[in-house]
Amino acid sequence: MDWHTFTTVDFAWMLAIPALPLAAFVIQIFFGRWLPRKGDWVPTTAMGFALVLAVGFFLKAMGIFDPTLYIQSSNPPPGETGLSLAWLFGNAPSGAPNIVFSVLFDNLTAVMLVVVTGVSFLVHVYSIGYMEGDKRYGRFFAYLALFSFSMLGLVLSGNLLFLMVFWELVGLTSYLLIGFWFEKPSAAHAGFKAFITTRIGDVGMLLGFLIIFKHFQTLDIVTIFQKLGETTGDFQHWPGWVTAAGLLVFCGAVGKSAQFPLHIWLPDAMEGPTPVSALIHAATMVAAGVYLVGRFYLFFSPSALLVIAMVGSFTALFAAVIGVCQWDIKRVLAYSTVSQLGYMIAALGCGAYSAGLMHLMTHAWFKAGLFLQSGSVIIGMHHEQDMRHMGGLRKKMPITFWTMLICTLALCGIPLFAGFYSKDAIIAGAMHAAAHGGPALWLWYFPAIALVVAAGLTSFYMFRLIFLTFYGEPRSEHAEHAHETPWTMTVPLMVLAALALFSASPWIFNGDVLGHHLWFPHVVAHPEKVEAGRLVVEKAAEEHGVLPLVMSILVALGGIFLAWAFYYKKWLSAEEWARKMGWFYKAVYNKFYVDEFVMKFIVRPVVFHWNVACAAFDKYVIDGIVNAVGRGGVEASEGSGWFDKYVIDGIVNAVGFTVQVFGGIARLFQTGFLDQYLAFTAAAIALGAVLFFFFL
Amino acid sequence: MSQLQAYIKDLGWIGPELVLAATALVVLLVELYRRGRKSGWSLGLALVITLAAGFGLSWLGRTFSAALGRPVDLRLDVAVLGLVYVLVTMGDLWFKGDKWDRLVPGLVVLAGTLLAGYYAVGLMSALSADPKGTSVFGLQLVDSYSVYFKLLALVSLLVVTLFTMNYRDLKRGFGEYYLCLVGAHLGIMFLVSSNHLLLIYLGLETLSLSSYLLAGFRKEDPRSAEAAVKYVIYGGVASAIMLFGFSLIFGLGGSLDLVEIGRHLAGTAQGSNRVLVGLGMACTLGGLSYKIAAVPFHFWCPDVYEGAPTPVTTFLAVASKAAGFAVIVRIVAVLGQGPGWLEKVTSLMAVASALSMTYGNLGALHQTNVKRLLAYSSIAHVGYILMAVAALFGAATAGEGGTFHVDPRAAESILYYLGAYMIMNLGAFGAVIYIAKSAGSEDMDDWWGLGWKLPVVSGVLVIFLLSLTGIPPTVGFYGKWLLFRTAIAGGFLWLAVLAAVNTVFSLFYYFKVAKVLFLKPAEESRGVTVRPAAVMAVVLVALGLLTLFFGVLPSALESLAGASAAAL
Amino acid sequence: MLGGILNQVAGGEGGILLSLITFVPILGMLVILFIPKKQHDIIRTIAGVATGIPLALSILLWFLFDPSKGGATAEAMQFVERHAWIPTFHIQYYLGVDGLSVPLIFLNCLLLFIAVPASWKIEKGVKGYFMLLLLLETGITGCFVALDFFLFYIFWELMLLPMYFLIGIWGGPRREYAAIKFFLYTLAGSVLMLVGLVAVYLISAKEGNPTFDLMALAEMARSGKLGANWSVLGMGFKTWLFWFLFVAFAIKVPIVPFHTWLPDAHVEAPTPISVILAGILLKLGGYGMLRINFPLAPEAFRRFAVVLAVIGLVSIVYGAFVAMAQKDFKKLVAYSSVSHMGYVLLGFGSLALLGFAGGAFQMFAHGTSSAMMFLIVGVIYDRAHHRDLNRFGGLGSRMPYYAGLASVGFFAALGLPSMSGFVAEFLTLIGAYEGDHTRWMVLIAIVGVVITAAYILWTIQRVFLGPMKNEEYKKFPDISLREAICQAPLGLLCILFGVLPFLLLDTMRPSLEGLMGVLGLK
Amino acid sequence: MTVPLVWYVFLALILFTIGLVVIVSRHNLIYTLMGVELILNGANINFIAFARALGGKYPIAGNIFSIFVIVLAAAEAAVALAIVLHVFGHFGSVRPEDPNMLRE
Repeated sequence: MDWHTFTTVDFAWMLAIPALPLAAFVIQIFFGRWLPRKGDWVPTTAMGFALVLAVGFFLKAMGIFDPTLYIQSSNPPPGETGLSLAWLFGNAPSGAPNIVFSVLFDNLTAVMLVVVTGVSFLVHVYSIGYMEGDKRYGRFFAYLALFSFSMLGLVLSGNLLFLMVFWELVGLTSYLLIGFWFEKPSAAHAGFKAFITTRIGDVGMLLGFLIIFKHFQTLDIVTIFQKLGETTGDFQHWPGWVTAAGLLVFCGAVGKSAQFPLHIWLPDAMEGPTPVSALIHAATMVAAGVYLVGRFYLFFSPSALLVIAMVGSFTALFAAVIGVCQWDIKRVLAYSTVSQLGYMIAALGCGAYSAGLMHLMTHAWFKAGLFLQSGSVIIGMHHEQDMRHMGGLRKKMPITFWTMLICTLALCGIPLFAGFYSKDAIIAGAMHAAAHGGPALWLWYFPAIALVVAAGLTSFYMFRLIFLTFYGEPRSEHAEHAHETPWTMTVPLMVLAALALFSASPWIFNGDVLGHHLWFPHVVAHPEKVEAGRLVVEKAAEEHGVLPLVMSILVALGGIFLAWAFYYKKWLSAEEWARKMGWFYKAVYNKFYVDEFVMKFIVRPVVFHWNVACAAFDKYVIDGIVNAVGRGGVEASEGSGWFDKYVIDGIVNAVGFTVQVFGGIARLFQTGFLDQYLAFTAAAIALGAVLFFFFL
Repeated sequence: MSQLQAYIKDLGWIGPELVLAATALVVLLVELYRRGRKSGWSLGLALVITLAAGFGLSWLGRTFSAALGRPVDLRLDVAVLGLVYVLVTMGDLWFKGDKWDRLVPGLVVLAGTLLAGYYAVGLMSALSADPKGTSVFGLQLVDSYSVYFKLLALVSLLVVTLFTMNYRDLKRGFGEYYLCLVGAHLGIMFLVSSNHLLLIYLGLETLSLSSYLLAGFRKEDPRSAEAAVKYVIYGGVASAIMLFGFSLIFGLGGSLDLVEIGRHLAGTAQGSNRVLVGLGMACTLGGLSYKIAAVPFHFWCPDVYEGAPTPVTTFLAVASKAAGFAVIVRIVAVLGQGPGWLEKVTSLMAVASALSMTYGNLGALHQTNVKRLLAYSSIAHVGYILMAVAALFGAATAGEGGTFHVDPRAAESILYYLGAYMIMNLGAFGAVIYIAKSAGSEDMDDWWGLGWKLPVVSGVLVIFLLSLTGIPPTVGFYGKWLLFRTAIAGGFLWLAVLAAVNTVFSLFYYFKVAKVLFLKPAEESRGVTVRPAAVMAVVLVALGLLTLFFGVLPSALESLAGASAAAL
Repeated sequence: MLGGILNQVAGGEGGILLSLITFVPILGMLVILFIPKKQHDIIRTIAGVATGIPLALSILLWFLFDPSKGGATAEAMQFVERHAWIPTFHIQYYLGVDGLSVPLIFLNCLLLFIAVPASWKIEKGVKGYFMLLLLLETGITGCFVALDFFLFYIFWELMLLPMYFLIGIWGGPRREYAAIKFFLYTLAGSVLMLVGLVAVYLISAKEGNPTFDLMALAEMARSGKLGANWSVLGMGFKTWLFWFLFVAFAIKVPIVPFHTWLPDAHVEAPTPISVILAGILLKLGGYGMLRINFPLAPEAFRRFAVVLAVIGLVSIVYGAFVAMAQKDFKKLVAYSSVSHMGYVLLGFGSLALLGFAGGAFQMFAHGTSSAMMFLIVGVIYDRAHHRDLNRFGGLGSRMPYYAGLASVGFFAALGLPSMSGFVAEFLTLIGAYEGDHTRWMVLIAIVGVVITAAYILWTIQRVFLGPMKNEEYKKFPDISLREAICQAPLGLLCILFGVLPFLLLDTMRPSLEGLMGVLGLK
Repeated sequence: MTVPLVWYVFLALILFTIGLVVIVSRHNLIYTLMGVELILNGANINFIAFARALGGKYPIAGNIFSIFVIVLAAAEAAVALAIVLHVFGHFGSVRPEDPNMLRE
């Protein structure tokens, strides 16, 4: 690891990137109300500068263009000066376990910095238009700035503990932003649900960190990797606790990136304003889970990777199937995000390290674009989100239509668009994993199949959205006089559409249409010494030749054709096919009854029992796994509340009662009659005499 | 002539008693003079008697000083006599009206007590050299132990007189009242220092008879009459039984002098004439425990304390109890000599202590009349002290020939606690007089929220209650702390635990009073009509400060108790 | 000249800094004694001054305190004042501080200083109220500085009495019941401590040098001399002594079986009193364990550490569950205190240095966060005059600043990272994970963390979010400047020690190492 | 022939028990006082008998004691009767159970 490439001054400048939004947040929170235009320009300019800095560092890292430029940590080896802060114990002897704050930079960080600052800046600009006239306009920008600070902090932190600190701060800001219009009970509840679900994941992650801290006495990523090297004998045989720790850390990623069991909060998170959905629930926060897996990749043992691949691919397929039957435009995009995240996780699981992270970058751009475009559609349609009332917006909102079309094509993986290059690499990786699978050979077939089918479904439901929204006749009077959104909203759309085209491989300049020499895998890749025990995928493309390429293009076009048939040409009527598929359609329509399952087996038994106690809450707590946990808890506490009141308090009052009773006995003797007194005395004397007589 | 000389010299040792007797005489004189016809011969009679008393006192002073080998300041006697004479003769002219009828005898008694106190302190310092002291007239043993109790008695006399002067319910007959009061204290003086069965009986009777009269002093109130009759009958029976016990002890012990009885009993064989011993022991202990109102013989205590006028109740609760304990310690020390008798007596005492502790505390729970509550609390405290006495004798090892080797620290704890008990109860009863006077009733239900109207006295009452419960910064806590230590050291751990449990019970009723006084807003409480004299409040505050002072720096009272305990 | 005085006051050996911090409030009380009852404002200013001076002195103490000297042993104690008090029983007026007590003294003086402006609403018997408040401060500070067991017991009782009257007279509707219950619980505890006190004294007397000096007793206990050879009901003297003292302090912490007084006391106590009760009085239990209970019976402690950890664990989970079922806002916060104090015990039970550090840090962190939460409840109670969570709703829109401050307080209690709560929980969990037989407990403690997050967020939702349920809440004024000033320093402390925990941990670490040495765990 | 000591003691015991029985059984204050007198006389007999039997340094100590007892018994009777009279004035009866206003 070449320590001298980045000097302390560079790391100090790096810290400036998160410092800018933090300053903006502080200014906005305390003085936002009195600033001109309620201070929306403060966070926006701050993000602008942060973007410039991020791009600067990106170019510096690309300038070096050396994939072996592995992790640079600001935590100096003993003797060197560096930017680090002994966080837990200042005066502890050097050997003792301690947590030291340090900045960490490598090519992955460079890319993530650009992605986060870029999307955040565009969302800030977009929000100026979108949030116009909102009662708490200033505070929205403050929360956006706080989110950006914590996301950037997460990306830069070199110590797992600080990664977790920023991780939870990101969760907090998503809670605040989802529940931004907290007058709406559904919004407040969605925030609550999001925070608790991610909290469950974070708690798993914390447990993983505990195990690591026990064994390595530190949470600094670089030192962990060095010590990991020694314990696993250069990554050949993996001890059990490493797999366990890896899977627990992955729990955090499952919670944050809405993978299968903990995905239910993301669709409800759409209650928040659309820029929030774009920034947080499409591009950055949900990507944090993938980033964590990417950053900590060395730590995952082959068996852990197997589990990650399975979870990722299942989520991709599962979410894509549900996405097909959604009618709310934002929920379609939400399930599509869950599916694409499944793609990235599956890619990393299958060993396609750089493919997965490239997809993260490209997905960030076009998914953010899609959300912003759907936002402008919603604004155009006066806050109408149901696609059945839309139609024929092509002529009324041309810019939104064209930018949305580009982003949709990118998402479906059509060649020439960014999505194709990253998705194709992932499918290639999956194929490779299927062929060279690790321990459980037949299991590895599942990711490949699932990802291909999901790709088809993705293009089907995306184009279903396009045809329902922009083609055909306007189906409601809102759709009649929909109008284009102002320039502050459309410019970000256009920038994102451009990135959706050229971010993966700038084919206009180097003409590499089929993506043989993409810049991303060249920059973000594995260091060789780790190669040995791992599934190396980088050269997979050549090995399998053109098969994955043809497969992905065919499947994408097939999906588009089907959507065209169903919704544009109406050769096949959607309703008739739905009837034919019968129960399967109903299952898919109801999101595979996951929410209902959670409701039935976890929430309802507790709620019914509990609402006998407090009916007022019943309506409030119906859905969501969070309530399941809460209600499960209340059931136990209801019992302990009773135990507490009757048993323990009972004993204390009983003592008081017995004292009163004994008091009563004492009063019996005090009759007030003199002769009885004398009788008692005489008896006492007699008793005394007898006692002395016998015992003497 | 020399034997007479010796007798006269001995007189010096019982100085305080003589002074008290003189005071009683003077009080009688003052009453006679104020009521009697103002004629020449009565004036002359007064002159003669005062002169005789004066000469007697001064002569006594000289002999006393000779006995002690310390010059006594004669000028003091003359000054006191002058004051007395002026009071007696001219008083009639200036101190007219019934207000002064109440105060003049009181003032005389105060003067007498102070003088007796002066002598007693002199005796105490003289005895500090050899605490064993000398036996006087073969009847008395004037040692630091007995002088300590004499001091306690004098303090109680002082405070009770002050209370009576502020106690409005007594309408007339002040002369007789003070006469009986001084007589009772004279009885205590003799009882405490006596070493002879006869003198014990005489002292006890003097004390009892005068307290019967005192108990029934409020003629117009039937409750006082009832209290008196109960007291006299119960007292009569108990002292008769005790006397019978004494006669049997005399038979067994072969002599009337306690020391000889002890020596004689030590020699008797085990189990000889068990009937006499059993009955004698039971009667004696029964009679004595009537005096301190330990459980099997406590029945008179609550009724009499409630019925009698409050200053008398104070006297009964404080002085007569302390005297009772002094005698019990002396007699048990003697009876203990008997073969195998000691464990029997101590276990009996332990049982009595446990019973009185629990009975006292539980009984007090339901009381609404504060005096009756304090009566039960005094029974409980008797239990605590009996615990220490039992521990004292439990751990005692038989010395050679009729004397005991007793752990001085245990005796010291008993004396310290008696001192602490006196201060606490004087204060508590005084506060009850003050508040009952302004609230118009002794019933707690009428006292709601009075704490805000009489902040000083209620505050002081809370301090006394704290001390009675045994909460740290007070003398009561340190006293209890010593008692606990003696009990645990003496091996009566179960008694100590029972006492701890009782302390927690006692919290209930002591704080019922505090709660009643303070936890109700001021405006709901009864209007306060008349307030007793300010001097009363001053006395109470003084006692309160004393309670706190000895609580924080207990070494002062502790050293006094330690010195006097050495005599045992 | 000032330097001279400062040196004399704070000088290592001859200084009287500790006595000043302890007895300045008493001087304030005496001054108030002579102020006429009607002059409420003068009384309040004097109370403010009388609590302000100790606060300044405690900050000075923290700066002058040299952490490197370590703690928990006689020579490591700083600012020692030692005078004979009752020579016949070898009782000394022996004061001293180390890394454990300095932060808690500062917290105590800060909370009392905050309680004075927070008591502006008290109109009934103002004079009596502030006098008792100052007496309370002396009692608590005294406990933290006393190194003589008897002196500690005296301050312990001294603290008990004003608390009884403060709850009993100025409390809510069921105040007598709550006051008596509080008094009985703590008195039972102190009676046990008294028995321990006596037993220790008698045993040390048998050993030859009768003393109440905690340090000497700890030394004796370590060398195994402090103990008798009899055993009752199968348990030796040392075990009995340990359990007697443990129960006395456990009632104060409070941990599960002895905690039922806390909700009643909090519900009935006026806001500033429950701030002090939750903020500092609970810490006395934990501090008492570290200073007295464990050093006096080290083997018993090492043997029963697992039991302690289990009790702590039960408190965490049980407290969290019961808190969730509460309808009354203050009772919920009270039960959350029970749950949070469970971490302290879990930390101590883990026998690891990080566990002790976590427990000690949690005592400080919980002090600030729960005090802030009670102030928050107080603000709502002053306006709505009820605490029923179901009737609040949608206050966030009417009172934005209040919602902001409240969420800082709630998220600190939640254990959100970057807040002091998280550092304490993280350290405790690390400590628990390192101990071999406390490792499985981490799994259950984690459940506690999730439940805590659930019931706190649910409370925020019921009070601040959602539609405005009740019309007459519309006209509630937002948080006033005075109320905000009370809460601001606590919020800042939560964030400061959350972001930079080494400020506090550096003070505590050497003393904890010293303590581990005394307990024979090193 | 001298009567052995044990008979005297026996006589005293009889007097003592009769006195006790009288006190307990009769519901009249005057009878109670009589019972007390009986017990006192029983004690007197004891004193004189033991004095006679023991001799010792002060042979007539017991006799002097009994004289004192007689004097004090008289004093006590006077005081008791005065109080009983006073009670009779208030409660109109001499039965011990009538005056029980003081009870709790």
